[in-house]
Amino acid sequence: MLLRHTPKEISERSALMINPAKTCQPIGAMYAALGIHGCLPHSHGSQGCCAYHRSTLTRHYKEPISAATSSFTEGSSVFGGQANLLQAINTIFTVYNPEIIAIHTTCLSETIGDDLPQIIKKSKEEGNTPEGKLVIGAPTPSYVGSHVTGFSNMVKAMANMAEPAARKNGKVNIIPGWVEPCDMEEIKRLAAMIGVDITLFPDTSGVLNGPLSGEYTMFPKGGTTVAELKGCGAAIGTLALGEWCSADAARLLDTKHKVPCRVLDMPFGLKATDRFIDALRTVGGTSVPEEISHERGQLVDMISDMHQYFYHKKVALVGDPDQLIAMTEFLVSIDMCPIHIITGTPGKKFEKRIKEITKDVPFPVNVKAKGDMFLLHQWIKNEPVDLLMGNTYCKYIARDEDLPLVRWGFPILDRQGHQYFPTVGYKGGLRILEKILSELLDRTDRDAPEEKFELVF
Amino acid sequence: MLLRHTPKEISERSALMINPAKTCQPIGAMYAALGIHGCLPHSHGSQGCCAYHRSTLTRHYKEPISAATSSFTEGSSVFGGQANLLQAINTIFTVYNPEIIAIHTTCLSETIGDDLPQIIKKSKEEGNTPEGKLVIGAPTPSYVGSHVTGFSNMVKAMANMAEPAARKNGKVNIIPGWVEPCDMEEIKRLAAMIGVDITLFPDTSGVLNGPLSGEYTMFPKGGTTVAELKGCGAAIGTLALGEWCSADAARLLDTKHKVPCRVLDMPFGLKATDRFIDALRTVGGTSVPEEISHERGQLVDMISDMHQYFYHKKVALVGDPDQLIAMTEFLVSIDMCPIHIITGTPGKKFEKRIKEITKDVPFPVNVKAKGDMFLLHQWIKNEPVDLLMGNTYCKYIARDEDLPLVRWGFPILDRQGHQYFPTVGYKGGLRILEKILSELLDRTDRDAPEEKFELVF
Amino acid sequence: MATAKKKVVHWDPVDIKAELLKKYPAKVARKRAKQILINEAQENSPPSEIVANVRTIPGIITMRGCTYAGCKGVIMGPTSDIVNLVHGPIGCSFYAWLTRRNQTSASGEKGENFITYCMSTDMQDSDIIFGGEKKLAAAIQEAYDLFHPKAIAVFATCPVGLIGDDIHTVAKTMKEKLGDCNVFAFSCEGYKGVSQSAGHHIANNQVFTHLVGKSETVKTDKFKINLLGEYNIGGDGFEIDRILKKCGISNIATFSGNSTYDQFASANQADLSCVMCHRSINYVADMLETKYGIPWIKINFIGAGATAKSLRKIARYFGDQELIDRVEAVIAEEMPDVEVARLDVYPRTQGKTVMIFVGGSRAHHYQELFNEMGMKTLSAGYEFGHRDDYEGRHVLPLKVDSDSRNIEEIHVEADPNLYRPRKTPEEMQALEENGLKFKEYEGLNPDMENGTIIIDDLNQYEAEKLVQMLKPDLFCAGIKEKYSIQKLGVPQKQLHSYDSGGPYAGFKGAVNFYQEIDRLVNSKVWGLMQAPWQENPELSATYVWE
Amino acid sequence: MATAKKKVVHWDPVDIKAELLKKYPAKVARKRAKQILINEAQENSPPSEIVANVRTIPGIITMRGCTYAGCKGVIMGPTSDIVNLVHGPIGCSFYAWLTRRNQTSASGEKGENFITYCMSTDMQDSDIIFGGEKKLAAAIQEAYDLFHPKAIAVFATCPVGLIGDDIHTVAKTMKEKLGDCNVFAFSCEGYKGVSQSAGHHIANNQVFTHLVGKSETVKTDKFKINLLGEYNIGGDGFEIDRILKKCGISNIATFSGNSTYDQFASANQADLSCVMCHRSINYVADMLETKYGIPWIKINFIGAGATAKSLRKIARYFGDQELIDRVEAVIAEEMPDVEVARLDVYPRTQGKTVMIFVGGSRAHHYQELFNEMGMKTLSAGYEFGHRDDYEGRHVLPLKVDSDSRNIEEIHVEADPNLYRPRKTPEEMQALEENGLKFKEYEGLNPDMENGTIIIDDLNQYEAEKLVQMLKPDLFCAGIKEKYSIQKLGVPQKQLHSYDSGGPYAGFKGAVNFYQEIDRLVNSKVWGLMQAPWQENPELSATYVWE
Repeated sequence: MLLRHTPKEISERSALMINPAKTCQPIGAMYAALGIHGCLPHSHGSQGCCAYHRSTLTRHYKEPISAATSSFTEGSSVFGGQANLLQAINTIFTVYNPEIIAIHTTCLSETIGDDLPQIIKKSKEEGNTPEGKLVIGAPTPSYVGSHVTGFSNMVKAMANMAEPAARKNGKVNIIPGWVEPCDMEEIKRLAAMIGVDITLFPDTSGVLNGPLSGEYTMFPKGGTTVAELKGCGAAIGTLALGEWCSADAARLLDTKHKVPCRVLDMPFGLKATDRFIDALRTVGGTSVPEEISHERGQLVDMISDMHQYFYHKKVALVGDPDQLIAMTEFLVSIDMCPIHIITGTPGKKFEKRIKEITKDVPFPVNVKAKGDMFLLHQWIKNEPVDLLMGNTYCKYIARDEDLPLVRWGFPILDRQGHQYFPTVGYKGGLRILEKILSELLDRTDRDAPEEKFELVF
Repeated sequence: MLLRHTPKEISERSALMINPAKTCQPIGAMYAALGIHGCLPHSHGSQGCCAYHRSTLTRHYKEPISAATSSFTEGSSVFGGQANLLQAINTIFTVYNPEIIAIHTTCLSETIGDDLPQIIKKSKEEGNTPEGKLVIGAPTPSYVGSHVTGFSNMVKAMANMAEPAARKNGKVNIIPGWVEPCDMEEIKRLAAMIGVDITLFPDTSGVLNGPLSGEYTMFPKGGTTVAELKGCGAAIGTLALGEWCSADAARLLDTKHKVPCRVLDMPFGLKATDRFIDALRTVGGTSVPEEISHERGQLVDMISDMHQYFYHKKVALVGDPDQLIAMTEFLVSIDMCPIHIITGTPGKKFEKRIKEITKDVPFPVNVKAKGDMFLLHQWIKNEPVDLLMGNTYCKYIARDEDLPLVRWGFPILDRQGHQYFPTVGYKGGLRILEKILSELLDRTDRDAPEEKFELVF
Repeated sequence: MATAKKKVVHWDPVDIKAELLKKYPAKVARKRAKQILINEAQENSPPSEIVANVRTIPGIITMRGCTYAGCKGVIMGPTSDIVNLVHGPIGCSFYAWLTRRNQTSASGEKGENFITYCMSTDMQDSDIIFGGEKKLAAAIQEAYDLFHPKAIAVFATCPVGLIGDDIHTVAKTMKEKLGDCNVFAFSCEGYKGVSQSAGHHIANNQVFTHLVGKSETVKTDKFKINLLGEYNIGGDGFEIDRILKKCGISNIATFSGNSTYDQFASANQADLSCVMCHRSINYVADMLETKYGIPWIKINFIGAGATAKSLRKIARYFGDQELIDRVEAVIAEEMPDVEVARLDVYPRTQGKTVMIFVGGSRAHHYQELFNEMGMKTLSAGYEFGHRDDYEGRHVLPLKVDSDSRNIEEIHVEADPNLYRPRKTPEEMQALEENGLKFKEYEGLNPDMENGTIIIDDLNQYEAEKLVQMLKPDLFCAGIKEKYSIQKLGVPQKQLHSYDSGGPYAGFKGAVNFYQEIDRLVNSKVWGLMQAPWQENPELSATYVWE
Repeated sequence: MATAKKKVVHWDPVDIKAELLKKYPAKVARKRAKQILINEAQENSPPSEIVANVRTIPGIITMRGCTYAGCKGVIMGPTSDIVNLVHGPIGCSFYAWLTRRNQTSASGEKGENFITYCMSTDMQDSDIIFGGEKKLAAAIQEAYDLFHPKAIAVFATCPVGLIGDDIHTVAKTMKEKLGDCNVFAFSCEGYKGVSQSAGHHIANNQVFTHLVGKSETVKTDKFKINLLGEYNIGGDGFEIDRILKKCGISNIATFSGNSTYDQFASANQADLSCVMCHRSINYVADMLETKYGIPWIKINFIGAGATAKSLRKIARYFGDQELIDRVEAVIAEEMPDVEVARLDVYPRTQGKTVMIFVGGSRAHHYQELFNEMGMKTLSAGYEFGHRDDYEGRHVLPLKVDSDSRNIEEIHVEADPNLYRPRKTPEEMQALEENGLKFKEYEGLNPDMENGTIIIDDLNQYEAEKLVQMLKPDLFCAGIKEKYSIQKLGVPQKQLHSYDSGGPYAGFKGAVNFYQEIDRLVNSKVWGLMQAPWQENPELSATYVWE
């Protein structure tokens, strides 16, 4: 057994987290910042933070992840990190010449109390920041919230780049939340089909799923441009996908620039995508093209074709709140039974929402925010499931409990595809179903007695 | 053991085929005919043929497959099937009202010697075939070639619909060969991106991957229209993808209407797709857009990222000639080692081509046309492989020999996705690699001793 | 749920029939009119007559298959230790390769199981021109050399008859040559007859001729029966055998689910033949009686009630009190679980409606299960049934037409040595008077309600019309019909070869069926077919922001 | 292949250095200039000096990590039966969760293995404000109650030091409270020092203080060694142990690949310390000698030749003829397979070039393997090495700077009871004269060719420049560098924690490495980067039809 010390009996833990279902804010901020065109993310803290975040993102995307660090030493920790940051900004613009630097803090610089806005201002005054170049910052204390919070904070900092607008530009802001590059691409494809002119931010497509061509560029073509971000204030509205990832940025645009917003679920699965598409066509005053209805119908079709394999299968899920909410709804809508749902990110609202979505599930449902995978594993030991969905760390539970595993979420370190094939939208729904089916049916094939081995499913 | 009677020792067989790697012509003709808009395929033979073909296609696509039959009785078998066919045409136009009926023969009507063109002519004369409606026919004797031959024969019959053209219309004919509906869609997407105006035939997209919306229509939106097919003679050229599936039709257009043609491999994998794209841009006199180079680069990127898992892995493949040629080339190009390759379809050219592609493979390579899965299984028993690729029937070999299986080809009866996610083109290449990887890595995870169980691949 | 939204429709059956026929050419309409019957209460005699087992109109998209399918696919397919070799082009063998879910447990003494193998002579044009007998002989030899089976069965496909290959002589010659392998052939060319049905008959004849009575081993069990017309789809036969065993009844030969050579060969030693699928197997039942003196009764293990009833019939036949008590005990033990499952789904299934168009008996049998769930059968019919399957065996003999004429009727008479009446005429009469009917089957019609619509050889067009008019909650047919029906938003269950799941026979099977149907008629998916923008397309003037 | 196309380039090292520095701000350029060294033949003394183990310039995209990574990630991570508990916000613990491929076989007597567990106090803002000591104590208690481990190691992350949590007192208190569990802590806050290196030092000190010498069990084997600085990445340690065992040498304590509590605790009983990774572990080696009288030598099991050489050194130290013969026998037995593999790849690898920028010793060790394959190292350097790792230990002691000053140097002296010189001064001298150098390491520079470029703390920008200028066939570094290098069409191999594969140590490891490098430098993929329309974009006037 790989997790041989995990007991079935569940004991209260007040201080010890084991096998977390979250990580810290800065990595979320770094990922979000990579969704700005020509941006170099900067970690204001010790070297290790930056190294760890880059390594994790690199393993997930199998792509170069460039980010700089303030390389704090004991000295800077005592006297504050201003000197380091000023030198960093200078070095970065001189050596790497990005359009923009997106700084996030760390537990270290937050504990010290470095004043980011003041340092950024100072850097500009001292000519450290060249004309036409930009430096933004987001506070991301690692001891608050989770990687999701950090993502949200950086997205908020992007929204904060919006400039006052005399008149509306007819565009709609879409804040996709923490989804994969291909998901962002898919959202753009859908919006284009509906004929709504959008600004998507952040947008990591083209940045984190790049080609191999013999050339390396630190700042690939993709990403939301600084100009687009500055223009967000002129939008007719903002659709924020995911309360945890995207709402703050949307609401900031509302308060600061009177850009009205609506917070929707992430478009995973049929119903959440329906609401997204319907909102988009309503906001844009356009109508939904036949192709999209066709894609939708294909998803419904596969649900009906394969319903017997989904029906009443028990699922354990671990991930981030916005994703879990949409995925749980999707599973329930195809008559699967999510019975253990865990996120490491805090938020009572999460538990409430999940309970609501699963109220008609014919089995008792466990849900916990601020939980960990150790607890999820114990739940599974007490009430087994047919399927496990979560990031790569779930593979240890899956092997010990001999469970089919659909890799989903962040990070995925041991398989390919997530950066290329969207799971949002109707096509994404088809992909999710394909993955669930192949896991369930592989298991059926493996365990079938010879006389019940099936040719046709 | 599911195939418990298959011995390791290989004995010559001159008369007995066991576990075929092919089926008969008519089903290929039926599939091709479904790629014409508003077409009802018609099987001129016993009821059973039609029932069997419809069932197999239905299980593969999980979609309604409409086709009619001449319902031969003993009488018609003695006196010929003309009366049945005439009545059938009348019934079909009256009851189902298709734009066109595409008739294919069977071993029965071929053995009897029914004269299809004459009967079709008679039907028209007798007013059986309403004005503006069309009836075409293809000879598809089940005792010649294979389902691939039947597909090719029906595609040839489509090409035969082309009408003499005074002047070229600037379009390019693309004959995709026996690929999935989504593959045909993908080929159209690529052509559109390159800016070449094409006529794709047959085109089953929208026909065999339809939506569930509460409505049923026997003739969905998809398919190449009769008008388009009539216009094929005005094209500036024809790109035929696959010697076995598409060459005859292309050459017919050349001889009959002086439409020059080029036979390319099916665009599976990097190099074959390169040749297709390069041909298309050359023919069209356009240039390849950045997006396509980007998709290409993504495929090369995944090959490099995951190369260590592909390198020198032995693969056994079974399928149809055109697909096998392209797939074998793809596997070789990523340093995998296809060592057993079988098709049920006859063709010495096939063996020659495969030998040429695999000449640098560092292991002995077995290849056979007109072979069967029984032999493939014996080859595997004698020289084991790391991966098996083929249709659903391979699952029996895979379970007995405990091999990872990538489902690929026709028919796929026990998994979903093939009708929705293309395997042609660069994106298709990514999907193929994803599938190969997930099979190989699932196996690695399954078999790894605990101390070697990996988090990161 | 779709059903929730469903508007209730009231159609007069007469109008429905008219609607179904409206679009047909006159000649077609006339013919179909005789195959569409509005069921009448049985009191008004004469009960109305239906035309069945007649040719399908060319061009009609029929549900039917061919004679080969009925012979090789249905009857011989499920046998495990006989090598089935198809003589013809590759297709026919390929399409019948593992595509029916008849399960086999390799129960032959040497654990043989050839079910996963697809064997064919893969006829080429040269064979068509010069004849295929040599190739067939060679193929039989190669099969023998590879597998050394007890028996090799050869099946003819369309061209074989036309080119005049004499497969029976080839079989005979090879049988003699091989010595320890019984080789025999079936002239089941696809063009024969009008449906699979002819194939059943041909299979019955040859099995009876070449296999039955060929076993040396003597079956000594006390209560020996044959189970005829059970094909172990989804494991139905396993469940039935479980129950019979529990009751102390020995099923020595199933025709032909999970059957072995030895079972067929020993069938003559049974003391009672129990017929499940009347259509496909009654020929064998009759011949067993004529030649060996084994009486047969119609039974049905589809439905918990029907299963109990059938067990009681068998017990009554043997008349052994111990057996009778044992059967009652088993029923008493099995029924509670069934009831629990039934009462669980009942609130969700009762009042729902269904249509069933399958087989030669299944469209009848499954109504038992639906009745237990409180579901009404609005319309039903057979794909390849005959008049007796609808109206009952009292209509026999049927007049022979040009198609049935060609299907060989083999003449059987009492075996001089082996004929042994199992009961005296008096015993038989006593049992009859006690309500145990021999050689009797009442057919589908009497069990269906007044005004329901009975349709023979339903086709694609009529099915779609019916569903649109009557909006059933469930439609039962085969794989070819599944998705065109489901596109209409109505769940479809395959009841020839179940699409998935099973067993549905016996007690445990009933539970499976209740749950499967509950799943189908209550699936959320039927409520997901409309997108919000399709439900209300008009654009609300302004979007409601937060 | 990419290499096939590659144009040969001739760059003067001086120009290369200039090119690397060109773009930097003056101050940065001055500093980096001292860390980039053009290697000179060693005869011209004084050998040139390199600046190492100094701060990375803020804003530079460095390869380096932090002190916590060096302490928890590298040194303590590989231990299997000690619970590692990280005190801090969740991130630091999460990122170090199974992300290094140090393998463990759960060899502790109760089969404990905590390697798959990630434990943290998950500090929240309230803990930052009010202090986290209580939470830490509670977490230790919860870990103890759940797992009852022999020992719990606590690691501090950045904020802990700043808010002044006294983790050592908490550890001490809990150790006393729990009684049967050794609890100790590491003040390895990320901001300390200038790289992972400081963390190694801190780990060395605490392990020596809290673990070494704490075992009751007496190790009685004949030839007992400690293997210091081996982390069992990809199973290297398993292979080394296989070889040692075969030679009859007992490795009683590995620091710290697949190590157990008991191994650390018994290290003082060894008769020789063998140092693999000089940088990360030499502190312990020195302390073991000072306190217990165990001499240490530098060995290297990376490379077949190096492995043989190291085995011979150990044998020579013990001076036992039987051992010496055994070692020779093992080498004679293992080498042939290695040679076969080497000669197989050699034609495809010889003449190819490589750059190596890893670790504190690996950039040096792996050149052995590349030499065996005929591959030349064009440029190399360490991520966290010190001057002595480049120039050799004769440069010691190094002057202390403001960063190193803060890393505690613990004072150790001979243990009154346990100090026992393993050899007499005379024996030691004799061995030295026989060429067995104790406490000696010559460093990287002497082993590299004249004119090669040695760079300390190479960064993203310089790496890209180097590759573009010198176009090596292979680049070796870490995960963060992997894909930016490969985007340039040059394969990259991770040599800190191998990206995949291994073991690469010892004899079997050498074979694995030869084949892996052959795969990398000869992969077809590097020839696929250009599309046909990119290779010749111009449109041929007319397309060549058939």
